[in-house]
Amino acid sequence: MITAANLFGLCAAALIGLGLFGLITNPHPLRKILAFNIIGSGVFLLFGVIAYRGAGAGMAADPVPQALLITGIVVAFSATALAVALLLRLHDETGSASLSAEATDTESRAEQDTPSS
Amino acid sequence: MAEFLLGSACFILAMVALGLLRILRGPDDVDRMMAAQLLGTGGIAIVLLLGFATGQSTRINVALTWALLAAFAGLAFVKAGSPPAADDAAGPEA
Amino acid sequence: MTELGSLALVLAVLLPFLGVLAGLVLGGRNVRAVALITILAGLAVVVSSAFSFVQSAQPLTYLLGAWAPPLGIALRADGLSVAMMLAVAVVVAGIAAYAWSDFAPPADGVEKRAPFMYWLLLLAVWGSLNLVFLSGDLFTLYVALELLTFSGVPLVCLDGRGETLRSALRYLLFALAGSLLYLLGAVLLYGAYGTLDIALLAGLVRPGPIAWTAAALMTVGLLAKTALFPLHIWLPPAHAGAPAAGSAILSALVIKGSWFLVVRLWFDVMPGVVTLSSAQLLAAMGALAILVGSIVALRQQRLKLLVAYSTVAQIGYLFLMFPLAFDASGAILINGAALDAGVLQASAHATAKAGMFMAAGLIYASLGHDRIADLAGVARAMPITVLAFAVAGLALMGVVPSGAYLAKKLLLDAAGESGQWWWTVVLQGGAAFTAGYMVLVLVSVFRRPSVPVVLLKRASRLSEAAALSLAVCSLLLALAALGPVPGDLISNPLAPKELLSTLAVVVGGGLLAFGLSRRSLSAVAAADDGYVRRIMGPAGAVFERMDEFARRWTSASVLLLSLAGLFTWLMIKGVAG
Amino acid sequence: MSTLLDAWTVLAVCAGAFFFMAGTAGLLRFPNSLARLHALTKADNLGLCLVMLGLLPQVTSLLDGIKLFCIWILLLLSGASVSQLVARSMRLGEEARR
Amino acid sequence: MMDWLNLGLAALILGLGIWVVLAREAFSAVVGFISYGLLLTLVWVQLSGVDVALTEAAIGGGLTGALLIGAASRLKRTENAVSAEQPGTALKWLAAGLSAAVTVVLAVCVLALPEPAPTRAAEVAANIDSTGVGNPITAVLLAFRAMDTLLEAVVLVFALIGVWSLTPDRFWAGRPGNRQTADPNGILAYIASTLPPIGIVVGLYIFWIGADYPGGKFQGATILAAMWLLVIMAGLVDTPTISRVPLRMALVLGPLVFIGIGFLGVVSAGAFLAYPIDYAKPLILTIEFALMPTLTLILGLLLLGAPQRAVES
Repeated sequence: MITAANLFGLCAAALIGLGLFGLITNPHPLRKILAFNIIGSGVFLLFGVIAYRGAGAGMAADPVPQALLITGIVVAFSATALAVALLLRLHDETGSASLSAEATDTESRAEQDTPSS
Repeated sequence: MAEFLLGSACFILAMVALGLLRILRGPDDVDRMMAAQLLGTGGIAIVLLLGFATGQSTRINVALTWALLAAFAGLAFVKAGSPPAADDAAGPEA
Repeated sequence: MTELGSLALVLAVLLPFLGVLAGLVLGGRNVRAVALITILAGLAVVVSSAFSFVQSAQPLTYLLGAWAPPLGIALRADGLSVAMMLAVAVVVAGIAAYAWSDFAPPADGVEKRAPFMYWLLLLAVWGSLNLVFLSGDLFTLYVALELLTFSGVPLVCLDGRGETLRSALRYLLFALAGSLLYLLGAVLLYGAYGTLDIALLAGLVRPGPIAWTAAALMTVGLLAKTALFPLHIWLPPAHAGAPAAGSAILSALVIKGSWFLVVRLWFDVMPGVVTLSSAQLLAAMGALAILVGSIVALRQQRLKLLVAYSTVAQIGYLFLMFPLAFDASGAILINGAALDAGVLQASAHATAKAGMFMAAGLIYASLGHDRIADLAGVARAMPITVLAFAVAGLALMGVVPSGAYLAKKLLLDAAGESGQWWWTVVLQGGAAFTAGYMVLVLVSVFRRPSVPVVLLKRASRLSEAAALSLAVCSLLLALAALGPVPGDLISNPLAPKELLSTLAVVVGGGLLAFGLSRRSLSAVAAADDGYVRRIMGPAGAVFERMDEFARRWTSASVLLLSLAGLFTWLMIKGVAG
Repeated sequence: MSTLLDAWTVLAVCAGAFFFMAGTAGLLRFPNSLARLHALTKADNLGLCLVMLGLLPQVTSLLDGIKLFCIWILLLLSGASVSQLVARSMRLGEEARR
Repeated sequence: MMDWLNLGLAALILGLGIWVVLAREAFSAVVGFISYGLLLTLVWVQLSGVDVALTEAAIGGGLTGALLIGAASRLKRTENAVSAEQPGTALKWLAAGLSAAVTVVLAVCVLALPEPAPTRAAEVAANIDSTGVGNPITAVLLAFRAMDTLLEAVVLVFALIGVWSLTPDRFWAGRPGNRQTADPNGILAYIASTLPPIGIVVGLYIFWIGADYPGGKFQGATILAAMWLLVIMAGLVDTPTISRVPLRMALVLGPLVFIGIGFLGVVSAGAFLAYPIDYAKPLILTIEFALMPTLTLILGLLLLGAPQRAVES
């Protein structure tokens, strides 16, 4: 049967693709943040598999990638927190959570004289 | 023994997986959250069984952390999911 | 190698971070003073590390914790990183001077959000950039990239308007996607070679499925963060919406971080994996960026958006050097004149673009708007600011002796040598476009106003001086860079040949501006809408449509993945063919 | 002795697994949310309790035993209060809908 | 049997991933994501990454879940408007095709990973004694690659600065979150006063054993942060005022001590972040100890978000 490393490695590949699909097609920013987390966990899982394959010298796995993974998870969490805070503020400010301002294109926005400096 | 513990872990995982169908079916957010809670408890059982099956007792700590944080997530859900009236009912404080 | 001289590398990274921590504790009243002290100390550190680099005449290395890679992490400073660190330090100092009065500590002693945050973020960007330039480890570089993103994004929406919040969120999400792709590539490299150290990887990496995938993913991830066309989804609104002192940081500094990493990746980590054809693709994106960015810039009606789109075009320039840096056989990237040109261009652009955004910001602040059509009379009202804008524009156009000029010259030589004549066309044409939007703005500001210009407030002397000095820096950069470059590369700027070519560029640019801009350049031309405009106008609109399409989320991310595929294919083909 | 303890483990873990099954069945088959909540919280807490009791003889150190006990207490505490709160918010939600 | 378990886990994770991406409502997607994070913990256990499993259980399922679920309930009303912006079918298929291509390419890479796998385990094993700690991951995090851990703390500080920069001007120097007013005799208050004592002990325990067994400052701090937030949620204590100097000092304490000990290394051990041979373990513990309050506060504050109300006078 397929080894655990290959199984979870392939699972990671699938998760990354899945997350990318969600990131591209889902219009809601919160869903994009979720998709970002799915991609992130896929990348981490792949790294975990690489650590697992590197078992040796009396260790059950290569400790370097595992240590990096912990740092990576923290960084991803900080990114999520920042993105969520930004999204909530956008919602409070505009009442909408839409990412696209394409309805009002660059030029029509240019006409409005909004203070920005 | 290890084989038996592993087998029960598999069985509980299968049960949890079935329970997760509730996430698909809903119909309410509450039902979905219940399925997640089932996963919480079942998952702890699985971690413990796996830990004892492989003889690595450090894995108990994972279950311990999990238990604490699952409770936290569950309460956060109740807080987020309950209508704002639930908060006001208690009346403002200080 | 852990002697005191290279301890400056550690300090270059940690001083700004210490400044952030100290500023956070000492609060809004003292944060500006903390920033000033940090910047002065940081300048000293950067200069001293440059000195020890020149003295030792070889890359500096610092082993953190005395653990050598692959177990530990090394900081490394080669010529590239030292040059970029110096340029960034100068720009940071200039930006700080510019923002000095805008973000003054509150008079009543009560901490205010915007000034407090601004100084913290400026220092944060600086430290993160130094880390990008110095780190020798791909994972540390990932953390550095995220640090850069986290400190860049809040600058976009410092004013807290809905529109800028939206741009900031788009920026954050796209940049996060980019860094995940980068991390994915790094993870694959560790899986294949068991190390993340750049120097060790350079000796290990061989073309193969993992190396190709990693190279493609990391490259496009970084390009998304750099906002190279067509992945510039977040740049124009973000850079135009931020306060001018913030736009200067974003435009001059932040995007250089991920650009620098592309350079590191291609030249230092996998020079044997990337191929000439993939470099051609990179430069083609650059050329497209110049074309679309410039034309859309010409069609803007607001000054800050114009400058933002000119940044889109200028980013394109930074990628033209890649195919020209291959050795004669076209097999491998070499650390030669083309790379020097790239670094020079990056420094020139950093200084000039900072100066330009500052000038635009001053005009905005003084008039209360930045509609290009209504800038008549500004030249008389704000001569120094307009001078700074013009000098920055000249520097970007590449007149002698600007850094961009020298870079262009080096690239033209490289193009001639390797027979890639088409990049000559792009290089020359790009200058004409730059001239175009300069002419557009300058004609506007020099026009006689129908009503006298009323300034809402007078720009501070220090801000004007900062904008002008950075612009002049860029204009004189070639002289400063002469050290490593032979002197005959610089000709007398007043020699007839140079004057003539500058004139040709300006006239060409003027024609482009006349043809493509939405507004007419003068009242006379408006009355007579000649057929030049009738043909070129719609053409310009087509480019605008292109830009709009590329800036939609779905199309941008689809383009991102397609480009990754294209890069992979070109690299595989390079080996197969 | 050890076979006796092992037999206890097998017995208790099997019983625990059975309660997990019951909980899942309840979660899937019961008609409304409140009933499902009942079924679930009782059954899976009991299941976990039994698994824990079953594993107790396998413990090698006192600390591990305390930890097992701790986990169970934690779950009892949080499970009970979360389900209580969920039930209340469900009721309030229904009242609000009326 | 282990194979079946792994297979089941992989299938479940994929299924939940699909649910998270495709679910119609954000709220149910987030619930799926919490379960997904918990299952991932099991995978980490299977991949011999107990340290990672602890982190994932604390962060993936716990904190991220709570963060996202709060956001989902606040954004519920925007969903219909935004989901009207769905891309066209052709673009969707194109995106699906490209994502599938990425998966295929990555799968090829996974299968092409070299055998035997390159590993640093031997070097870590050879050098771990000089660090004085027994947990190889702690040795990597606080000795061999201590810079990354220092930068991780800086990342958290920067993220918090970023979140705070989103404060509306009128609330600057105020408090994040709404004042929670739960019934003081209610269940929430009850659980919030019984759970934290246990949680704090567990958190400190996880932190303490981190030197020699899986665990460490980060996982411990996450548990402590969760307990703090629990008490806030129950309305037992209010969120802190972000302008208070003691708070800000606690926020920078960890990184400052870290950097300080790093420079001590320049003098006493010849390099930044190097430890004198006999003092490695006490210094590492000092750093971890100083990082605990910083990490706890920042994690909690990141979850609380930007200030939303001015200080009551």
